[in-house]
Amino acid sequence: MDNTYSKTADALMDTDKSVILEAKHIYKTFPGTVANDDVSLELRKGEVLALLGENGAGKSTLMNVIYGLYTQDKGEIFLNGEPYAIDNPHDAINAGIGMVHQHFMLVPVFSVLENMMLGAETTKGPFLNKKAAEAKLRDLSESFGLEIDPHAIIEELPVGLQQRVEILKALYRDVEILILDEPTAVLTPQETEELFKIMRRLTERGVSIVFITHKLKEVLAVADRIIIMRRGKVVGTTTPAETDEHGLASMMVGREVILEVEKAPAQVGKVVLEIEHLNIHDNNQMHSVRDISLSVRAGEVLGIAGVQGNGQSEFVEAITGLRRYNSGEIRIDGKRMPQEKPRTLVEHGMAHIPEDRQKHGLVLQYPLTSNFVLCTYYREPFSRHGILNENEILRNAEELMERFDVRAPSPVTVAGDLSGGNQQKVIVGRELSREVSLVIANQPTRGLDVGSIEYIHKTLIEMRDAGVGVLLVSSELDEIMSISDRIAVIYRGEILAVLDAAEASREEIGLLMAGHISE
Amino acid sequence: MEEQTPSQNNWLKKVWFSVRIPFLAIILALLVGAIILLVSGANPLEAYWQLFKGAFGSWRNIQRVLEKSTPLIFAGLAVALGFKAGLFNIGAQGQLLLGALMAGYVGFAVKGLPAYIHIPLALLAGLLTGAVFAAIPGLLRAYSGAHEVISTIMLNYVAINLSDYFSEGPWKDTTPGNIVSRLPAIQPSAEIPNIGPVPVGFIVAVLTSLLIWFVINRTTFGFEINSVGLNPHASKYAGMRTKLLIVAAMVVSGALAGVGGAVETMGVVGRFQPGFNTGLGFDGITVALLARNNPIAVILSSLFLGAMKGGANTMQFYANVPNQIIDIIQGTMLLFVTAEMVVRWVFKLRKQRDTEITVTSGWGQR
Amino acid sequence: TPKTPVVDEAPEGADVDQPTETFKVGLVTDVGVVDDKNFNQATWEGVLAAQKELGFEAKYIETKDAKDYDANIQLFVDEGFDVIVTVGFALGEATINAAKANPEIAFIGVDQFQGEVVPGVAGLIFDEALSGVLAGVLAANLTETKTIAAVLGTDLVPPVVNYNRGYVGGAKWFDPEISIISTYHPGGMDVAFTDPEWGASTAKQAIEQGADIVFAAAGNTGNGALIETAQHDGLFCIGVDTDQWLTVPEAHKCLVSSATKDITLSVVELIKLAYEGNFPSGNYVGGSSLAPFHDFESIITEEIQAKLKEALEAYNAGKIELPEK
Amino acid sequence: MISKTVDKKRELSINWKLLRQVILGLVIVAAILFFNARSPEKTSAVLSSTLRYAVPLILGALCGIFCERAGIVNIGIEGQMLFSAFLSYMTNVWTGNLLLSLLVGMLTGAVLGLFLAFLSIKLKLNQTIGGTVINILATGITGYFYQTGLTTQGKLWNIPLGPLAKIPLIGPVLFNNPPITYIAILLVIFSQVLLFHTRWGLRTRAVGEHPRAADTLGVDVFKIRYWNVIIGGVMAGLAGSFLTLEGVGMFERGMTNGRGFIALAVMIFGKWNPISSALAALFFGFANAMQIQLQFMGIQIPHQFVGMIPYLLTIIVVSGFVGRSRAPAAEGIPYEKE
Ligand SMILES: Nc1ncnc2c1ncn2[C@@H]1O[C@H](COP(=O)(O)OP(=O)(O)OP(=O)(O)O)[C@@H](O)[C@H]1O
Ligand SMILES: Nc1ncnc2c1ncn2[C@@H]1O[C@H](COP(=O)(O)OP(=O)(O)OP(=O)(O)O)[C@@H](O)[C@H]1O
Ligand SMILES: [Mg+2]
Ligand SMILES: [Mg+2]
Repeated sequence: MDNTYSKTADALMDTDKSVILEAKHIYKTFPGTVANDDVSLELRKGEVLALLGENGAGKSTLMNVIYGLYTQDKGEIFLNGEPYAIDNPHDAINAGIGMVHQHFMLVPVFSVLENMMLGAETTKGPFLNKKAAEAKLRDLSESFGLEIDPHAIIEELPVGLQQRVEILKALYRDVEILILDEPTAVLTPQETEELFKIMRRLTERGVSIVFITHKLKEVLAVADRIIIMRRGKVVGTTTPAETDEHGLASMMVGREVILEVEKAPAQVGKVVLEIEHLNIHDNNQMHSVRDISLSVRAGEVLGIAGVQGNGQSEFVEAITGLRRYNSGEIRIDGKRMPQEKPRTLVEHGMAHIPEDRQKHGLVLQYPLTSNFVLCTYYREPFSRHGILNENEILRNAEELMERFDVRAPSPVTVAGDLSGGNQQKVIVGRELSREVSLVIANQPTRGLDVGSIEYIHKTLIEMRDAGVGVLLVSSELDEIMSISDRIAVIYRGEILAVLDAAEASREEIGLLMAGHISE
Repeated sequence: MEEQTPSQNNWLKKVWFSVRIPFLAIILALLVGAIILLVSGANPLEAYWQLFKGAFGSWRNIQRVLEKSTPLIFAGLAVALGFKAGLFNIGAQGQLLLGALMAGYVGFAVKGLPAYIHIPLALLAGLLTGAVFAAIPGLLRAYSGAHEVISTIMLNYVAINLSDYFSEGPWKDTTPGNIVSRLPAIQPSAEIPNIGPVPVGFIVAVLTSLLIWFVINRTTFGFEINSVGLNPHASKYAGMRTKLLIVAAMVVSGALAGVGGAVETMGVVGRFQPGFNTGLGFDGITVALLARNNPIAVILSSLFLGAMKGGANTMQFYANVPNQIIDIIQGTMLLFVTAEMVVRWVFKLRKQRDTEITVTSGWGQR
Repeated sequence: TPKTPVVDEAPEGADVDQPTETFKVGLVTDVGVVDDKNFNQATWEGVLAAQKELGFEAKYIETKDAKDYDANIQLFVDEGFDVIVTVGFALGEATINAAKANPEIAFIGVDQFQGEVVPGVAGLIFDEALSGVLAGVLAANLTETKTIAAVLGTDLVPPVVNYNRGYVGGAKWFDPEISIISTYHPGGMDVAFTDPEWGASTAKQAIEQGADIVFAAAGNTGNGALIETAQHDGLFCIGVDTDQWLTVPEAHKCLVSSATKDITLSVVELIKLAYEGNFPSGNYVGGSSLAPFHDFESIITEEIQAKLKEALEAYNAGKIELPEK
Repeated sequence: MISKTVDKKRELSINWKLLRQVILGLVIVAAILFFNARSPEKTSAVLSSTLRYAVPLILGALCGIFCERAGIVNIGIEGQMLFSAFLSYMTNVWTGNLLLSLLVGMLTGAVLGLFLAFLSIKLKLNQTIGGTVINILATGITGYFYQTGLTTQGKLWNIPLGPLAKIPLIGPVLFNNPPITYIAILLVIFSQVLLFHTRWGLRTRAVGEHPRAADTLGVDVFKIRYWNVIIGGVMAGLAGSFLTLEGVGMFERGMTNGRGFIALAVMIFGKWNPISSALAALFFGFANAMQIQLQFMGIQIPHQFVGMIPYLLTIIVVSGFVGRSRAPAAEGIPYEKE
């Protein structure tokens, strides 16, 4: 192993902290994938262990094995030095392991309290004792400063609060080991800070934490030790003191990664997208977008920064024709657009990289050939008089796979068999290969690893340089900062400010994202 | 066999891969049927032999099998097309029934037309009726979120009541001496003829299957239907008018079922009479699943089911076996076809990716 | 153990090994089963009764799909049967077609009215209104509450309607003040006769509002009504088509009689005629009457007997007014 | 802030709903009293007929609720009812022991529930098709093995509940019934409490809404699903036994006549809630009783149109014209652990 990353004296010193959990030689395969390949890891009492790795490296899988959701093919787990069989989450909970999952594990129609109680019910006779549970929850909320209405229905809560419920849920079960799988993906920088404080409070009480994230800064800020995984293997262990962001990035990907995108100043042209006084109600008839007016010009990237759940999804859906809006006007190239007509928008040169690639972007059971013509199948040369031209469709797929470096066995492989990064490339390839004047990219790199992110950022900048207007919506501050020319901050459905990217600071935008308007 | 080129071999392999599950399911179902026959003291070999003879023992029997297969093909296509669009059209039964009723009405009430006009006209009447009746659950599904499984089950009962009403009331056969509620016999000009032992309706059904295959696999409409069935969200994103497509798929499905009913009235029964079409729409489900929604395979699975139905009475007559055994075999077959894991487990087959069938899941979701 | 579907019991001594010499009688049911406690069964019993007397080969086939009428008849034709009995009006056309093609075979069409005489076909028909009248008169005689009920199959089937017309007409003839509450099943052909729970709960609804006699003319639906009535002390019920004392033992407590058509007897007669070579063509009207009173013989007074006789005469003289439905 | 306004909204809407329900209830009670004053026998006859028609629907709907609340779609209720009706009838014929027959009926339902659960949980068979298979097999097998000429040995009788049964109107309708009717009424209350006030219910609903979330909290999704489908099967079994042991006292091929499907409609009508579903079943029962009563009164409407009413109503309800009902979110989707 590369000795740069081998244990240092510092790390060795830590060994006097007792090892509370140890996973040894874990193997876990899925059909066609080796997700964990001889992974070993140890967690010590009261430490924050960061687990870092590109997409699909096997981090979540390993944690799911430890939590009992998955059963390993080979390998053993030791708790306090004793072998401990964890066959299901029940065993894990009994062993004092709690986990906040990468995807929310909350029952949307239940109240906060019901979600707390589920699996750890307090009962009086045969009946649920909601009073006792509520009292316990209130105590917990107070002692950690995590305020929450026990009777609120989860689906009506903003994601930030849902994340809070998730953490409370783990604490409600008196954990000794807490696994946090990408908990900060949906938090503002300030909320992230809050979370770090809670983590520190927990470690002081002797709780051990496994912390998974893709954000290198966070790792450096909060971790005691860092373990890096790649392609199912542990490729190194280090500490924040020994490394920096570049070191971590190249360790993850196995090569040098350019974290900053290089770009020339924008050559701005005419306005391509104009939005005036847009108001949108969401599914529950709540106001989710209030009176937004914005414009995007040819040759620039307008970034919309904001914490997830502040109306971005509704906003993008409205401009891309997927959702009705209540009032306002949308114009492309000066022409007024009708409501709810994605096809008309496509015809007017709009490309849309949707937020949820599997829900909106692809028909997973379709081969790549069909996915590449998903928006243009009805046009020549792909069809004539309603009859498809298979040869053209195949030729198109071969060409785009080549051009956008889509790695798949063949053009007729079904999209569902591709990895997330490659799926995203199919969408990007499809959307950016036709004549477009406007690109709407919503969270285009969500959940992708640094290698894929690099590629997509480069492509977006190329489009901008070719005179296309780009609207980038992202909750990743770094992404917004690095490729936008102007930045609009959205909070609770309103645009709080539009700033020039060159002059804006991280802190300023972070505060705006949390709803603090500076003078 | 030995001099086959590798490509031929591959082709054969492919065919085998796509038919092996239904094929083995049929074998298993026949085995289960045999066990029940044995338990109840009958000789399964004799029973199946008589079943076979009853289906194919003479030209007349073959003709009957073809006649029975014809509406099954249409019903099967109707259900299969629905599945393609992500819709479970349990209502094929009701659409077929009303299609049969309307064709029966046009068949007797319109007089003095030459056959080459009257036949298409009556078929069209069945087609339109089925289409309109299927449009209701389609519209409800698209615009109000009512799940088609529940609304079509309910509409089936409505269809029965409607057809009873017309057969007893306004359109009742008033031929002197008739006491049964039914429509008058259709005009000779509306009767679909046979060519030798082959009913013309069967030929139309086969051609329709080919057409549907082409539409599903080679046209933009088929592309859209498939997309909506597989991922309605992505289809909307891609600019397809998903709600309209759901209605359209339902309408085409209903039209097919309606034609099935019309062909039944005009080619087999000769009039509309309540009780003559019982279960055809439900058999369409079995046909579609057995054919894994492939329109060409629908022809084969209809022939198979038609043969079972056609041979049942001979089996009963000569082998002394109650014909409810056919229901049991059919249910078991459906079970094995859809529960692939059982078949795989029994025959130790490996899983293949493309064999999954899509059908809708729960209701109430939008 | 399941039933043996095809009974093939030539009586002892009959030589089944020489089919050419044997007289053979076949029966094709309407859609449904031969043991339906109803006309399929009654007809089959007729065939068996004739078999017992004459000694011949008998066989039936149950129709599962209404389109198979022709095919099922053809199976018997192919096997050289001498008499083919087809049950139900729905088989009328198929029967006539087969008769025209096979003049040497005798066809008995139960419930098949013959508009014109086809050689070789005897349409066995009944006057249901007559036995309905008798049932109505009997009910009107027995009721104490002056309320009598009828639970009926569907009005899509004329014999059912005729039973009810007779029932209402007969009761009113005896006592114009009497109140008759009758109900048809709201479902179609496919459920109207196979919904015993509906029959039972409908009977109960009638009983609870004072009806003390229930006439059930609805196949198995009606059987439910009979059994329900038997649960209530001191009430009477009247069955239909055959002597239901024999088919619904659960109703013995209340079953005073049944409005019957003598399918069994008439079938025996017709088969005998065919056996003797005197087979009639055209309509053959079978008897309609009341079934024996069995355990209730004692309560049927002379007076009631006389009234029934009087009603019969009045009916034959056309003096009993029947309602439309 | 946001959650507070939501709270307020919800409270307000509940009040409106409650008010509507109270008014509707008062109107119904007033109407019953009015008719009772005019003709007590007819009123109580119609009401008991309503209840009787509703009982198998209530039990069938409870079956649906237990299955679907746990995420398993069950359109095989019809087949479960038919099968149970058949076997409890056969047991009655053979043994004459009504209690045993009832148990056999319940057990049959449970076994078919287990079968459906196995198909949909273990084999991950499409649940709608699993139910269809049960329906086809039930028709085929009961039809094949049924033989006539068998006589049952008695049926379940009314048990008047002492002085309660003497209360005018209510007494004869509610407190003088055979056992399965009482059981059905108790089961409605039991199910309501079980689903919304016990650990089992909380877990069941969680499994039907978001099985993975429940799994991560140590809830055994498969176990909960198996047991609920089996319990549901017992209810369907009771519904079937009701037909042969308590309702008619005999068996007939296909005698369920679509009651299992109407039970599904009732369940949706009642928004997957036991008490509401029971009310919906009573409503269907009332429609049926009135249809009979109208004919008794000599009022003739083409019965085909009357026959359509429950089905049309169901369509109207599922179309959301009378308040939308929302199915459990995970319904119909097989749960994959990995
Ligand atoms: N349930 C599953 N079935 C099949 N393959 C799976 C499953 N879960 C994970 N995998 C595969 O296992 C590998 C590891 O996945 P895992 O979720 O552990 O990655 P990760 O490191 O958490 O990635 P990310 O950063 O995207 O969360 C991936 O290739 C993934 O596609
Ligand atoms: N849920 C799943 N079910 C089945 N197979 C899966 C699943 N998720 C991923 N896979 C398979 O796992 C394989 C590896 O996926 P993974 O996400 O690890 O790719 P990757 O190497 O990380 O690529 P990329 O960097 O482009 O995301 C893919 O080929 C895919 O077929
Ligand atoms: Mg990946
Ligand atoms: Mg992960």
